[in-house]
Amino acid sequence: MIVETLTSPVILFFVLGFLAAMARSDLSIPEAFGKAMSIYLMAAIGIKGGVEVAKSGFTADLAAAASLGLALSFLIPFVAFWLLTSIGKLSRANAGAVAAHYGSVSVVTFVTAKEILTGQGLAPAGYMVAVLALMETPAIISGLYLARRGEIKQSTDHTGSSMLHEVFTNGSVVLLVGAFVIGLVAGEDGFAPVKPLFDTGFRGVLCLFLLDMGLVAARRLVQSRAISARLAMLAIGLPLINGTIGVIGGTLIGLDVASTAALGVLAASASYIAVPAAMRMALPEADPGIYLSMSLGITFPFNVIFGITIFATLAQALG
Amino acid sequence: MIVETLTSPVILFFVLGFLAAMARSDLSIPEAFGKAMSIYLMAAIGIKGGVEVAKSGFTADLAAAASLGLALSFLIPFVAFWLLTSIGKLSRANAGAVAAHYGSVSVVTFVTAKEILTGQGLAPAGYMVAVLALMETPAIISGLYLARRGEIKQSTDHTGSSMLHEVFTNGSVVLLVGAFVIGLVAGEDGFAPVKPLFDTGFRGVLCLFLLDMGLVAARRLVQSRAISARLAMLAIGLPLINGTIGVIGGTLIGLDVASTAALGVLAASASYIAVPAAMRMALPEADPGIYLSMSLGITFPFNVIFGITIFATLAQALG
Amino acid sequence: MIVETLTSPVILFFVLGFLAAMARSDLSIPEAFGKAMSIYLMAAIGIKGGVEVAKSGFTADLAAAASLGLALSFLIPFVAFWLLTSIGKLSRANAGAVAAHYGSVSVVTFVTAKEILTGQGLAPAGYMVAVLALMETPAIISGLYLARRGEIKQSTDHTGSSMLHEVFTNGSVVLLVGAFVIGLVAGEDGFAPVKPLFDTGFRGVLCLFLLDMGLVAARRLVQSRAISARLAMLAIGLPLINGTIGVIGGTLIGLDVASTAALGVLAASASYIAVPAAMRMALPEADPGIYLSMSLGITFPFNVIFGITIFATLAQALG
Amino acid sequence: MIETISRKRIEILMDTPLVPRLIRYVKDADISGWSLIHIDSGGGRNGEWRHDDVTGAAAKTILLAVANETKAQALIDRIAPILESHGLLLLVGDVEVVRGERF
Amino acid sequence: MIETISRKRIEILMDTPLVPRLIRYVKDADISGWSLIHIDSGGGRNGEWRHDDVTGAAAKTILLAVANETKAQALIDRIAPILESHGLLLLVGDVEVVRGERF
Amino acid sequence: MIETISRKRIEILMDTPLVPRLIRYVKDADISGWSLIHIDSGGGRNGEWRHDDVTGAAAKTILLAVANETKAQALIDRIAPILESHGLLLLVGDVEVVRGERF
Ligand SMILES: Nc1ncnc2c1ncn2[C@@H]1O[C@H](COP(=O)(O)O)[C@@H](O)[C@H]1O
Ligand SMILES: Nc1ncnc2c1ncn2[C@@H]1O[C@H](COP(=O)(O)O)[C@@H](O)[C@H]1O
Ligand SMILES: Nc1ncnc2c1ncn2[C@@H]1O[C@H](COP(=O)(O)O)[C@@H](O)[C@H]1O
Ligand code: NA
Ligand code: NA
Ligand code: NA
Repeated sequence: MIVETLTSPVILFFVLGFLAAMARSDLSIPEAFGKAMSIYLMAAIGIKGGVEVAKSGFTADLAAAASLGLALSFLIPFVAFWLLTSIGKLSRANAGAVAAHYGSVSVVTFVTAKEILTGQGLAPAGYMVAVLALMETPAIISGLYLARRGEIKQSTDHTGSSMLHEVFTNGSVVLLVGAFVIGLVAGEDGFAPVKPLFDTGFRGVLCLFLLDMGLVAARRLVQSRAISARLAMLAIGLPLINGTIGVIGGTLIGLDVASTAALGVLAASASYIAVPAAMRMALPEADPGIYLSMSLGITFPFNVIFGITIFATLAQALG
Repeated sequence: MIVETLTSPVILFFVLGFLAAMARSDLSIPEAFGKAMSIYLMAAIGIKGGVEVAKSGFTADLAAAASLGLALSFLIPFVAFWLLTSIGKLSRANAGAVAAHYGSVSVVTFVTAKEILTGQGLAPAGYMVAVLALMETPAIISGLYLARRGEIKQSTDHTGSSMLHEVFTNGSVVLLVGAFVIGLVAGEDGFAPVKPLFDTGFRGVLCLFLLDMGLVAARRLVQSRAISARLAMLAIGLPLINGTIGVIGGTLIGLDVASTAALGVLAASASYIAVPAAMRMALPEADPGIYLSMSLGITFPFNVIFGITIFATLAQALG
Repeated sequence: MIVETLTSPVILFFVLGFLAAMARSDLSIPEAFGKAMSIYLMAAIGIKGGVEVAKSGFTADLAAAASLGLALSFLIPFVAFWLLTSIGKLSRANAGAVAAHYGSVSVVTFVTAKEILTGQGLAPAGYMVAVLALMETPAIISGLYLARRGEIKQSTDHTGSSMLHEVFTNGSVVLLVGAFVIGLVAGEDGFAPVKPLFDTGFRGVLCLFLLDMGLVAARRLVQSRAISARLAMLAIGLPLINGTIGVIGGTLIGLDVASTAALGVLAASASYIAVPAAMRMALPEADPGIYLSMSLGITFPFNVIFGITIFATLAQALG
Repeated sequence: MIETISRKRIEILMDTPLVPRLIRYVKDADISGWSLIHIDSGGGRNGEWRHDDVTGAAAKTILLAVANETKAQALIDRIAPILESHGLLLLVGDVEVVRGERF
Repeated sequence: MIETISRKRIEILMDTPLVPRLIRYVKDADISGWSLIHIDSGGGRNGEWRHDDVTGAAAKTILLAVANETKAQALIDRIAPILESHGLLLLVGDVEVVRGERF
Repeated sequence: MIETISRKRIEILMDTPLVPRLIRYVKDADISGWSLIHIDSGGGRNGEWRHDDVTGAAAKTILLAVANETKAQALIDRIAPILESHGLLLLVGDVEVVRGERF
């Protein structure tokens, strides 16, 4: 299975980007093109997820997966925080910021997993897109709580409510949820006329987007002076632990194997869009060099190349 | 019919963008992506219109629709100017600028109408694209005439001829007309190899573009401190009046129902790309806050959500 | 055949862009969109070439074409340098810089030729993409050698090795070669899921990209104060000479007619991406106005509109 | 000859996520407006960054604000304490303006 | 040590559609060149705007021109009367340049 | 009131392909950092150019670096000889900074 994964064009384009940046090539994807692809991918998975749920209806599985996803996003930061302060020797602020990243999720990792798994006959349920959207933000609250707990309330002009507003109106959450609802409302028939764009082109766009992510991840890794060997190890250990928790949880609540694997990938993945921006605003004393190097430079490539296969295998073993 | 319209993904994405901006989400579409989609859409409708006319040939209907479109674009500003100065209490300069916007047309409104109408079995004729292109600029001349009439010639360094040059080499006019001619020359057979891009992806791209337009329209509405309740009412009244004129005209000259509805939408729509730029250059004393809030913040959403259905219903009633 | 070429939408869009810029229209393609299309086109031709070679295997033809391509890229600058100094009256530095451009290749010219030829039943072999990639850089080395030969070594802080690094990690070379290898590894089956994007949309994207190139080429031509009538003539003479050399060479080593025509086009084409940047760095005393006006303003349009047909006809006559 | 008045030209380089907060400070200092200048990339003691990073995590922006001495000082006083912790760069120069009363 | 000469550094912030007209004024003042600086967004008395607005209707740009005192004054005199009506912002600072004769 | 220190604000306009070389010079002069400002288009004695040219052949960029007098002078001395041949534009202004020790 790992061989199939590694010879899929989607992954090969990621590897190409990674190697190009490592060789210090000047290859680069214009920022606007990268953002355009990411908007396309989120709209596409959102609407396709909504159409599938419109077909299958709201099931008990959906509710169970959603609750478990929420719980994972809230709780994983506590595990991560403990490891990051004890093993990783990070300060409270830095540990809280990193923990928030690992509790939240990476949309691209999920999309890549969905494609790879589907290509191997393991298509996750449509509602997993909703679970993805639900898992994006709770971790931010846990991470901030962990970082600030016990401290004299810092003189910050971010009241809780403005922070919450920013978290819930975050562009990617709005787009994912909005497109999901559009898929629900439009249903199979309404989706048909726009299907050519959102379905046919999907895998190809994902290739080019992963090319970009490969460049970005490797450039981040090259810049990673700030992180110690311990932190580098944790950037591989944390996804293994979190993903395993996710797979066990999914199996226990009785999800199908494919959705369980997807939940494992979600738990293992670390945010590198919504959470870094939120941390930069709410925890400016935390060092972006640390959390970006770990989540983007190490965990993301690890998950895309190995993690997906690992959690799929685990889900099949337990399922 | 309004229900069908409102559950179409194309419109739902517009609503999503609108609501996201109202909730002050940070969702945003990179400028270059928005411009790219708009270039794609104009090239696609231009070439498809040309291919259709290559099939149907130059008919009397085409000539009649083109003449009526030109006349509407020239004359609507006079009606609008009168209402804007009398009811709207605007100065000559502001009224002339706003009037030019309402005489000209909105490409996106037209494209959306075409998709929605076609989806309901009411496909407008291919030559309506040519009518669209013809209607873009005459209103600019009328609007400037109305604003400047009777005044001592302002010391402006824009000679008439340089203004005319800018109007006729305006990017969107050149692209629409150019792609139309390409469609004419290439015909059905020449179009076949490029059809996959320009046809298959069209509706999906329109969804993402309307998401962007929703964001832009709502942000403009939020910024609209400059406009009074009277102006807000006119921003709904003018499209209703102009659209009705367009539908009656189309029916009188004997266009088919679908093309008549499209002509109504064109008459009702207000420019927010070519005309604002022209007004900023030629009438700098007019307040952009007024014309953008009216055309983009109010009239555009009104037309997309209600206007299309209204004028289609009217065209069917009269036709 | 020239009529077929001139009524193909691909070429018509180029002409549209060219005329729009000549008429000083403000039509413009956002930079990020242009770069995005160029990345897409390179990834697409790379991967498709790789898939074809995966099918056909590494043949003697491939090796022969590759060697001939390398030789042409190394040697054409010597011919060009001689003509540019004798007839063109250029200084060593300017002649070396221009010669490097004509030894290297233009990706867009190749892609356009491939589409036009394929549309006329003359599909070049898949390995020609590899030849294209091989021909991009050797000419840079020849051009620099010619410009610097015999001079006291200029105090430049570009050591040869850093220059070589920049040349071989050049973004377009990395992307072309990388996508080619991905196509080789993935093969027909691995390519299937991403084929819709990279194949179906290809010609349409090429249309929009050539629209952009038309604008850029004409704007460059308008800015061409620096070049004399002699240089303008050489900008047409050089592609004719180089293309003829390429076609004769291809025929002699026994390539099929279509690949021979493609090799002619490659030899005739002049770089305007990789080489200008390299010359600006390594030969700052050479005048960019000269090499860009010649390669982009004159040779590129000439090749796209006439050259492709000329070399195809020549290849058929000799083949 | 047109009369001009002296004003302060303030540039603040910051991580893009901090922009809304800094705009709040500009408004608090009663400064009449601001403009955000696009920067593509840069480098400093904390390594290099480039804007064309789809995550947006490392993007930076320059906020430009023109103000009179008093308002400029109010803004500087507000920002100085967080310069180090938030990784800001603050430059203040002199410019002459026409229409000076608006600043 | 390299010798430097004092020149004026002029920045004009304007609505993008006005750029061609302002470039004409720069040329009329016999100034040797100009550069347009990309700004992403901003705010002032007339509300906020952002560049990523597909209509382009609200985009703004900064024109940067370096010139000697005389030419700078000519440009300022030409622009000052339309500053208010066209909503321009004009800043003039001092810079030292090498190769000063070209400005 | 916050104390400020005088520093040099250096702007270098150059063809984009030359950026890596100029960054090397900035580092050689021991300057703590730099930022690249995006410019969209411009014009001078050698004609006009615009950034939205897919070939990238004519793109230009402004490098902004803040440094103390000594380091600024070192950079200027390094660049002055190639100003003409490489078509660079060099502007040096004065700014006040907080956190001045870092430059
Ligand atoms: N004090 C200021 N400093 C910097 N930019 C300003 C300032 N005032 C206005 N601007 C810019 O000029 C634009 C128009 O200003 P206004 O006419 O006041 O709305 C604003 O949107 C800003 O981009
Ligand atoms: N006086 C000036 N002020 C601002 N920018 C300039 C000036 N002169 C030249 N430039 C910029 O430098 C580039 C090259 O100038 P030149 O070498 O004169 O063609 C121009 O395209 C402008 O972007
Ligand atoms: N001396 C400087 N001149 C101009 N920009 C600087 C300078 N130092 C730092 N910067 C900018 O500020 C960012 C953060 O700097 P630092 O905190 O030193 O990593 C850099 O990436 C540059 O974009
Ligand atoms: Na996670
Ligand atoms: Na209208
Ligand atoms: Na060549």
